[in-house]
Amino acid sequence: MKIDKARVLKIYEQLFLLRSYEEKIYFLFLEGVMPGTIHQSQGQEASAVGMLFDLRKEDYITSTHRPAGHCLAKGVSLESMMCEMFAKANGCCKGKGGAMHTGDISVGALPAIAITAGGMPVAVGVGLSCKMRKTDNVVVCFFGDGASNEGAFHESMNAAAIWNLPIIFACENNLYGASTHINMVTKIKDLAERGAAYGIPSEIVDGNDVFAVNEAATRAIERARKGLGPTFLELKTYRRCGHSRNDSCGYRDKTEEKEWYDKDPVKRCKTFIIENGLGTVEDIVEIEKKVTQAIENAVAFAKSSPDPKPEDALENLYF
Amino acid sequence: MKIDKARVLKIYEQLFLLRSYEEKIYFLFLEGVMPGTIHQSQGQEASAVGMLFDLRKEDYITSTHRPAGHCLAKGVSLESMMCEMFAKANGCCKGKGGAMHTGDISVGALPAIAITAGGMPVAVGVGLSCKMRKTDNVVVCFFGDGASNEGAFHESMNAAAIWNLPIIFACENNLYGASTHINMVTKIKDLAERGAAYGIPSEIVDGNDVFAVNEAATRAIERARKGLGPTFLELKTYRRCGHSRNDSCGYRDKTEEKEWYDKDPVKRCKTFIIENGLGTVEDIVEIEKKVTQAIENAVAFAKSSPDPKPEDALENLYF
Amino acid sequence: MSIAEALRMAIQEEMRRDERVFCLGEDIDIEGGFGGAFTVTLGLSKEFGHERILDTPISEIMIAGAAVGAAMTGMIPIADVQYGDFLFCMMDQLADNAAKMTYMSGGTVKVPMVMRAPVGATNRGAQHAQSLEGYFTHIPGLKIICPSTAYDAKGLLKTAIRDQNPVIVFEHKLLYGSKGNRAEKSALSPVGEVPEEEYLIPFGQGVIRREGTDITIVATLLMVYKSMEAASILEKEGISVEVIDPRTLVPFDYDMVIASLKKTSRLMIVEEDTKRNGWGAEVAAQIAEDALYYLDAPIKRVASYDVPMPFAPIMENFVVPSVDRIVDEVRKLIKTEK
Amino acid sequence: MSIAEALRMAIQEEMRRDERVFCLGEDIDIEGGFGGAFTVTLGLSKEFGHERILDTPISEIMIAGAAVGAAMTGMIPIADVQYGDFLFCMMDQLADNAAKMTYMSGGTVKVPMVMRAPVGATNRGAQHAQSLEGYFTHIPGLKIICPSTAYDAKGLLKTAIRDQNPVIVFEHKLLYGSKGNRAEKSALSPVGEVPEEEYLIPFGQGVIRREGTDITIVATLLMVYKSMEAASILEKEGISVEVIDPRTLVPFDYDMVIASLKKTSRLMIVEEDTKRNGWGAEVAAQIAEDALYYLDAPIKRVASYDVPMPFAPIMENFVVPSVDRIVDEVRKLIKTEK
Ligand SMILES: Cc1ncc(C[n+]2csc(CCOP(=O)(O)OP(=O)(O)O)c2C)c(N)n1
Ligand SMILES: Cc1ncc(C[n+]2csc(CCOP(=O)(O)OP(=O)(O)O)c2C)c(N)n1
Ligand SMILES: [Mg+2]
Ligand SMILES: [Mg+2]
Repeated sequence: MKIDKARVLKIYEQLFLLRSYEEKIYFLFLEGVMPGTIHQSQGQEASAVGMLFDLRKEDYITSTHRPAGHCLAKGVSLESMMCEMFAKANGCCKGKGGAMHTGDISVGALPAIAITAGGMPVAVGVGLSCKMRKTDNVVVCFFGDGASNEGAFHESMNAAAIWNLPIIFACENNLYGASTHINMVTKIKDLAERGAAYGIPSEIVDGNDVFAVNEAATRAIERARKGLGPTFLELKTYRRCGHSRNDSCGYRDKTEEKEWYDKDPVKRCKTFIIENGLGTVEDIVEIEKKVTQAIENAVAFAKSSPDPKPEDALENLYF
Repeated sequence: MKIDKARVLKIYEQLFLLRSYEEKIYFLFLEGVMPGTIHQSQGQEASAVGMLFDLRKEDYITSTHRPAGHCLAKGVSLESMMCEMFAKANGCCKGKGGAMHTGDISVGALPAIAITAGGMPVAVGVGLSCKMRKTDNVVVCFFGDGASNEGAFHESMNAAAIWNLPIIFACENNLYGASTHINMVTKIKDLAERGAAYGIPSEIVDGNDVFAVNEAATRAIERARKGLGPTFLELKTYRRCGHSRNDSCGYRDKTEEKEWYDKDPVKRCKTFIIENGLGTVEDIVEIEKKVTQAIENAVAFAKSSPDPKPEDALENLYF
Repeated sequence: MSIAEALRMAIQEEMRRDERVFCLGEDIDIEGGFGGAFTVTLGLSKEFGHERILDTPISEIMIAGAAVGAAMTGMIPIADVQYGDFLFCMMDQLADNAAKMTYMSGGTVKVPMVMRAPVGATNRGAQHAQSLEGYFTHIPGLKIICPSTAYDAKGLLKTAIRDQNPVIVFEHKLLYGSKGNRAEKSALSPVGEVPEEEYLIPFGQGVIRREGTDITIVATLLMVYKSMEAASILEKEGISVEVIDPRTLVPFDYDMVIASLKKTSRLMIVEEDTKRNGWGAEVAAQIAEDALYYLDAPIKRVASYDVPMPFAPIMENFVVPSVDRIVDEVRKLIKTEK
Repeated sequence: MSIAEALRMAIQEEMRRDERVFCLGEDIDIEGGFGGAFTVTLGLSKEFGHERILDTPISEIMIAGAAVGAAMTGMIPIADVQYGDFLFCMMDQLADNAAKMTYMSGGTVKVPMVMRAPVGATNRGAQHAQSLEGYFTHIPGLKIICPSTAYDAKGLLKTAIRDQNPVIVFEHKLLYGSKGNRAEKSALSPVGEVPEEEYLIPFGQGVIRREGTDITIVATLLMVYKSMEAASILEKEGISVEVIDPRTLVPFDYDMVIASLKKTSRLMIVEEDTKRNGWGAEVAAQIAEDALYYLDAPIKRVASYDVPMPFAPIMENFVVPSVDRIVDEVRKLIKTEK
């Protein structure tokens, strides 16, 4: 694993950005200044950052109803994300998409698809396109444990396999689909076992260890770029937040929560850095201040940004 | 395996019935007296007969666009089948269903569903019903190799597994989905491998050996009746006919065809009977004459049966 | 009583009455969970157990197909569609199996099942906002109902559960009156009287929510309330609006609408569904075929504009028919003279 | 040239012109196979190879989703839906992704894709017979076309392939003129002139198939031919029928219909889709809103009855509008006086 100092600090910066962004959104949402609902990703930062840290701008991702981490890690601008959350005209989707559909195709982040597993068949098409256009670009397709029980998952995995598409299927197994524990809705121990049904190599990964995720991602991305086909990564992780808006997670076992909270991916990375002398406490403080400031700026920018006009709703139906 | 003479001869009678019925239909269709199209099952008789020979009337089957063998083997009357093919008012579906939808719920044969894999989720509901009503009835769910790439397959297998439903998933792998060879559309060697993705025990079965199929069926049915859950059987078989109406199978390798034709399940059963002294040539001739006559009678009956009235089309929209 | 409570009570009463009735769906009653996205099934597993309040995987094709199979073989499933939008994921099972089995079998098979689907825009963007009535009124073999009050919700759902055919219930997210975590901002949550004694409401009978003489408005779900509000504003201008809530779309109470038109000679249809080929198109077409001569003015449809639902409340409020828009359109229509 | 040949030629020309164009679908060009259920793509892999004529597994969700993803990232997919009925299996991908991506992205993403779907009843029973236009005209963001001649098939399909948005092409099984094994009994298979030189046909422009003064019939696909036949029978009775083929349903050429109504003052819509909420409902509703005053009689819709398609030809012929039924309904409508 390439652990040079700069790289590791940048990885931490990313993790901290995702965490602070979501915490800020949560706060703003409780304030009541944000419309709709939120599906947040606190606790799952390592999967987004680890998977996407080494992607090129030309590579693609498909995301879900829980897209913030994926989008930020793929390079969607903080301002355009924040503006979208505030339903502003200069949001990454001009205020038309919203929290469940953020994205920016110019940096390879397709607008997120909120239909569970609905982005997977789309990822197949993107992979097909990358291959047909003779590029060596790849697609990281994010989805959850719950999505793995959708028909769309099955059809997509099989198609990617037979056509050897450059797709990395990143299953963020946070143990729950909304309020439903994965063990209630599938009999198998590890979702990674499903890869075999399609002839897709699979790995089980500690989804709260950003470096473990990044290593697995590196292997999978290399396979994909070489035209060796898709890989299925099961990233074991956990939500530190509710499924959506004010969800107190009454359906989760408290000791289970405690165990997982102790594996906080952001803290773990920070500790790793300090303990291995890859950075000083000052470096960390430096980064955190910088990120916090950037988020404050984004919020200020978003608040002062123009609202869309009502009639704008009639624009962009067709390209 | 229980091979008493009477039983074996009855099994042969069934095989011969399915074969002769389809041959007769083919002939009539070429004559042009039958509307629409036909998807026939010559060559796949062993799977229908082997799977269903020991079912009770109270057990259920779901079938496909290729339902004739399944229906006859489950006990749908020859006359009502033939009348449906002739689009008569006294057909098993009153002339409203047609060749792709034959069935008779009174003998446990749900009207066949012609949407590929479309019957599988329905089978889950039937299994659920058998379980919730506290019966020990079972469901045999037929589908093809091509159907195993549909999302409906995935969702159904998983649900049957987690709820331990009394369902036997009978995959008739005849190597082709219409003109498409299974190796073009899935990377795995045996479809049976897919059972593991759901925690469903699977078996690969010689689908052209009626006794092998029946043994596997017996094991699976017993598991199901005991409440031990679903089983996935991959029945390796082959079409001796086109996919539908006049299909010359130009997409099939001729040596492949030859190899499989030599494994004709009807002939194999006949030979087995003679060689093991379970029946004489006379017994066989006797059976074949009887069946042939029954089919002729059914045709005559169907031809002389009343057509539906045009306005009957407006009946039965609601129950 | 809120609509969510009325629906829950209807399910509870029917499950007590008939052990064949059961519920299935995603997150419908996990311990410590939501009781469905809008609390309708909350707590029912306490009385009926998790076999009859069956939490499913996220597998819409299976949910709909399982409902069909169970219904065909002696059970009466009530399937919860977490958001109506997800009906698209089960479309084949509903259109090709649920709706056709009785017919394709020559009337030998019955499919007594209920699909409950929440509709309406609530600032969640295009994939969690659709009103899908128009897709399903187009499918022969289904019955479509859309209760807008607690009284109707209970009476119609009980009728749906006892119907021998597949029924789709469209419920509006802003009318449930869901409580606690699941409460909706800007929800209307009407509270209504529901009698102690049991009652059923037959399909195909609308109600006149407000009598009037100058124009007839036909509206369902949330649009009933917006139309009522518009009506009271218009009253001050001396325009007398009759508001009809058909309550069920298939079957549809054309008699009531035509009787009203004989009086008002003007028709406006208000729907949250997008305009082109929404359910209102069928009502307008049917009236233009059967009652044209009663009309003194064009048939006006006030519906969501033909775009996906935008996220920004400013735009969403523009797309969905507002009280102001209804008022304006009525004024215009009253002015037009034959 | 047959419609099947015209469609094939359109695909061929566009694939030669633009390497981003490719086809995908089930059994579309397997060696020794059918070239799709109706031979449209037969032999194309010879010239373009199996990468650009991509045979897929039986996975409709994937086929539609893959088309969306490829279209969003620089390709122009033409997806073959073996039978239009199977669109229900892909409904979510089409309604929620294909139709919404451009809008949800604030206009930053384009989805240039084509879905080709055969419709029409051909004695195959209820799951292989549907005309699904009415479901898709209801989805904002899609364009819907329905060519009834070889000339239109080629010109409209080429336009569809060059469009920057998702287009659904409804083709009629009895009009293809497919040959050999795939020929259809009782097919009409019109053969039509198609010029050597390239041409495109813009969307939203109907054609008057026959001029008339007493009544306007709007019909698509097979119903154009049945209406023409009815018109010539009625001519002998002195009833002059104008037959309009809109050719595209979204966008729709209302100008042409209204211009015709100014002349005839009577409107009949003939569609194979089932009546309730079929595409004809929208046309009738729109005319009742915008052109009511030109009408001297009720707007009549002649459509398939609201039942699943029965298998028996005797019943199928009764359900689908026949020439006789069209003739009868025109006679009745002509009699009605305002
Ligand atoms: C087709 C569909 N069904 C149901 C939903 C409602 N829903 C939104 S998120 C969610 C849970 C998804 O679980 P998982 O895939 O594990 O993702 P996670 O929420 O854990 O990130 C559900 C059921 C949906 N959006 N789409
Ligand atoms: C959803 C759907 N897609 C496509 C078809 C068209 N079709 C009918 S049969 C068939 C092949 C099915 O293959 P398989 O499951 O192996 O069954 P077999 O025909 O071999 O018995 C296809 C593609 C269909 N009926 N339904
Ligand atoms: Mg999850
Ligand atoms: Mg097969």
